[in-house]
Amino acid sequence: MIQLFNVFKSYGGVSPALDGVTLTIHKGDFVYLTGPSGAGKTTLLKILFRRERLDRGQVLVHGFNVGKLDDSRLYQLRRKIGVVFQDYKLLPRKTVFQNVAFAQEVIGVDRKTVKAHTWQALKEVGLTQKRNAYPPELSGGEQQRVAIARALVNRPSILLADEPTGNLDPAMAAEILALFEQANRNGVTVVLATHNQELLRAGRYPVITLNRGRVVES
Amino acid sequence: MIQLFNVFKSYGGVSPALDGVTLTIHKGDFVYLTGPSGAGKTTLLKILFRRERLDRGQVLVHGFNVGKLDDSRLYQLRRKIGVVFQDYKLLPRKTVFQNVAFAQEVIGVDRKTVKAHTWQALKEVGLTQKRNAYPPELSGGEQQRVAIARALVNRPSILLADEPTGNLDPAMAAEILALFEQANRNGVTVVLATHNQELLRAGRYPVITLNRGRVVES
Amino acid sequence: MRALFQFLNNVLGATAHNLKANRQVFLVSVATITVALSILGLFLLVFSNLKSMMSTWDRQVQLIVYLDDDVSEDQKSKLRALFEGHPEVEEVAFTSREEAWENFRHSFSGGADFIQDLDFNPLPGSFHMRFKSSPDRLDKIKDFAQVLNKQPGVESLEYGEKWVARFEKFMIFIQVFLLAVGGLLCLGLILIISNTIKLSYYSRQDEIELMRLIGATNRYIRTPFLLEGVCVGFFGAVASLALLKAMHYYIQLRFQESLDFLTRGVVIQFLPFSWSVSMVVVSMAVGLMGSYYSIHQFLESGDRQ
Amino acid sequence: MRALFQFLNNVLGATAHNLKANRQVFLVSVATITVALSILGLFLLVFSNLKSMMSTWDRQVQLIVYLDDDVSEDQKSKLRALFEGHPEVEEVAFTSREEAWENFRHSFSGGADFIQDLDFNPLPGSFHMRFKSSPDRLDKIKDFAQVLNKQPGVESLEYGEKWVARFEKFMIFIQVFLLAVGGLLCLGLILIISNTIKLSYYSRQDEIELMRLIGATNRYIRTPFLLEGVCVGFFGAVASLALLKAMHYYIQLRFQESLDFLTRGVVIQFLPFSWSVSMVVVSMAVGLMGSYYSIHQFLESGDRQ
Ligand SMILES: Nc1ncnc2c1ncn2[C@@H]1O[C@H](COP(=O)(O)OP(=O)(O)OP(=O)(O)O)[C@@H](O)[C@H]1O
Ligand SMILES: Nc1ncnc2c1ncn2[C@@H]1O[C@H](COP(=O)(O)OP(=O)(O)OP(=O)(O)O)[C@@H](O)[C@H]1O
Ligand SMILES: [Mg+2]
Ligand SMILES: [Mg+2]
Repeated sequence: MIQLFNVFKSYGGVSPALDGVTLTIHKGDFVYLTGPSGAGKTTLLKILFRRERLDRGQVLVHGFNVGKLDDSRLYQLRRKIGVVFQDYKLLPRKTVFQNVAFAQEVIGVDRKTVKAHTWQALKEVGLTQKRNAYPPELSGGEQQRVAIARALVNRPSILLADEPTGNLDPAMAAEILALFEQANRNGVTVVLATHNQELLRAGRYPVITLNRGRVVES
Repeated sequence: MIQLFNVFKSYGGVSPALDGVTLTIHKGDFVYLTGPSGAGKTTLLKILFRRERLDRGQVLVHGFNVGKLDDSRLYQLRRKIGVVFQDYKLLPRKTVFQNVAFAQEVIGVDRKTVKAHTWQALKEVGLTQKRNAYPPELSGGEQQRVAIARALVNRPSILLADEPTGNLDPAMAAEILALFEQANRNGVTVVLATHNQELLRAGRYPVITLNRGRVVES
Repeated sequence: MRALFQFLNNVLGATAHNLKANRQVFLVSVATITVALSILGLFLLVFSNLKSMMSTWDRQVQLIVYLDDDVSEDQKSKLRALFEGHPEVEEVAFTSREEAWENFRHSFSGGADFIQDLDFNPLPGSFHMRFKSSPDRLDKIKDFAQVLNKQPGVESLEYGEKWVARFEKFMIFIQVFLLAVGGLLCLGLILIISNTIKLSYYSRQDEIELMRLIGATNRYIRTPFLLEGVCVGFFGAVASLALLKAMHYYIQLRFQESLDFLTRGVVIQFLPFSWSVSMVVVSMAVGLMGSYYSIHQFLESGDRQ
Repeated sequence: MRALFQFLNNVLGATAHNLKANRQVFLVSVATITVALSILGLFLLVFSNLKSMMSTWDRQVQLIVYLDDDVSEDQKSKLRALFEGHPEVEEVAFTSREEAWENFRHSFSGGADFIQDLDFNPLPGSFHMRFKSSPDRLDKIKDFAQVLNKQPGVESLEYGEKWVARFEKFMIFIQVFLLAVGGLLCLGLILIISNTIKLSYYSRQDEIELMRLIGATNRYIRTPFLLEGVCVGFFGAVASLALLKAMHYYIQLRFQESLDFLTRGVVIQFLPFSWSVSMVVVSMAVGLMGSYYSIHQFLESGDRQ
């Protein structure tokens, strides 16, 4: 369960990036997060895995009190969360396979399991053919799919995806959405920030709309 | 005028990224480039400003024979072309203003002109307020707009934009499109690669569709 | 237990990978360390050899008691008893007038034949005493000289006061110098290694940021860098010892003879084994410090991410 | 002309900006260079002083002609004419029997009173000749000695053959040593500086890639890095000279006296001005080479972009 209560976050600019956000996302939910550019979507996601600290308010993520979480235990929170970053954050000097495997190695998964899981994840996003390519050798959409595979490979209980279809054509976007739905059926809580009107219009999942840091009733 | 004749480019994978592309874009044209992920859109743009070398074929860009262009004269071609990169390529340790100004400094524009032009470009994309922010402090859409400002600031005669609205909400995307149209009215040749169905559907401009490295008749 | 093993396995793998990925930077760093340590080692080599030479020269610090020409056997044996009874005297040697004359003539054999023609012996007999090594040896010699001066049969006394004082000042000089150079070099090495690690860090900055974001522990991130610093220190030290050994061999081969007038016959030795080991250990410690210093900085500053 | 000015302005601005942005790395590099150059400078200091001492010792290489006690004035002046006519002889000094005796007694004044008691003079008169400095001086002295040996009035000859040979071997040793150390250090410095520039490059890799993509010339990209290397070299050299000067002052103040027995009264000098300037120039050149080396690599490898 993800709970935010009156969360306030300012980067020191004229207006705060998050301005009293209160919302609840239940375990196993699938929700969209949308809103115009600069509304605070990325900021909200960043606060969930404590990439940014909040200024005021309460954030509970799967039992972790994120605001009060000690630095030395931060990694425990982060291991529960898979993130598809808006800018992917792939390592250019590792192959696709190594990029996905890396996510498991750093949390101490043993070698055999790493191999099996990585293969499985690449298969899901349709990139087994490109497993030995390096990210700069991939198209924008392929990179995005690697990022998704990496976020899913550790079987997180929460998946945060920031504009995961921004560089994908409609057909591919639908496929990727299917992947997220598959994960969601397996019990993963999914929060998907997007501008993609087609995804939103499909309208099967609740939409949280942000505007200037506030949740807009919809 | 941009002319490609039978252009072939392979990265050594199973199938070539560009496979006999022939097309002409006239001076002052505005064209869309679309196609599924991995179709070769980015590759095509890269070849135009010789970020990648072509394997076979002829590419003429505003009088430059790109395939035969000497390394030492490459910068002359690149100064004629403004590029909005798919991954922005903003410098994280320069402010928004410095990022845009930088593009002019490196080609030897004098200080006063730099200031005036930069201010003007930021105004056009609506980011004067954020001029002292650093890119990591911007939302995805804001970063995209900085990248657009930087591509426009040198008054290039060709503008290549790779998925320039991927992170923008529909309203913002429309605004940015208006910017490109404005530039186009001033005589700039615009090539815009995108998946954005709304932009494409508007249908006001010719669309070049790529698939598996080949131009698809539409 | 299995987790620890897995951790070690991954960390060692990461270190090896880093070294390979930045092979050139790594080699450059090792080379730099090698050069720096070779210079330090050269100083240590000179110093350790000076020390052993000095203990030779040290043996030459002595009190010479010249005897009256008409000293009696009785006086002589009384004096000898006095010397040998003194707790600080290590060794006493007697030179008779005849021996002194022999030595004198011998030392003038060069080109001054005229000395040989002297038909009487102008030289006195003498006792030469060596004292045990101790910091206030000179004072003890002076005190003893006071006593001896009043003894019957003693003509005059001579001791290397001036020379010893200079010698001791020179020792201080050498040590100050070595400390200064050694200190500077260690500082330099820490800087160099921390630069190396920084370089290694920069080339993997994105990787580290990502690791933190996907839940790696700080220790997991830090350890490969620390190990890398230690490796740089280790290989640098070993390479410099090899280089020094080669230099030492060369010097012995080509110049031992021509340096005799400085070394006075003492064979130039390599660094004592314990010093060599210390060099390696210190270098590894310096490597650890250098990498800790730079990595600490980075992990501190990026803590919010 | 205006374009050039604009270029210089931008490039200098970029360099200054780089230095500021990487201040810490820059300072570390300068410090490293300073340490390394200080060590090299120390060797040079020792070497330059040895050289001037050696020219003092050099003057002591001489041919001594001992005369028969019954040499006639006529023979003496013939000999003198012979010496002074020899093209290689620089200076001739005559020591009479009486002077020799005076000197001898004086040098024994230490503690051997017995010498004073001698009531006749056993020493011969002598001529001392110094020869002009030249590589085959020793051979010339030998040849001349052959001739002199047969002259009437000459009792015997003496010249410092053995000593000179050793001395010359020692000179070779010092020079080989200095060359080795200097060479190693220069290599080390190039590596250090190229590492520094690499560091500076890594921290601006994206910037450089972007510059190439938006149409900066290679020269525009390269120049700030080259200047940065030159700056590191320059500041490092100047700082090390300052450090050396301080050391020199300290040594003079505290140890000049105690080193007398080595220097034989020659005052320890600082590096000659021309050497200091050369150090700065060489260091700047080394900085240029180091940065050129690393930047060349990068620009080559990224040429396709
Ligand atoms: N540098 C490279 N090295 C090797 N292969 C590459 C490289 N760049 C692109 N490719 C491959 O070439 C093909 C075309 O890539 P390109 O980036 O041109 O696609 P795209 O049309 O831009 O796709 P997207 O819409 O996902 O950005 C892809 O299969 C990609 O993997
Ligand atoms: N690190 C930061 N420092 C300062 N300001 C920041 C930082 N990150 C974001 N901001 C500002 O906070 C606001 C919200 O940013 P955020 O990235 O959350 O928007 P977003 O909803 O993700 O937008 P987009 O759809 O364009 O990605 C923006 O105005 C942005 O400029
Ligand atoms: Mg965002
Ligand atoms: Mg693309």
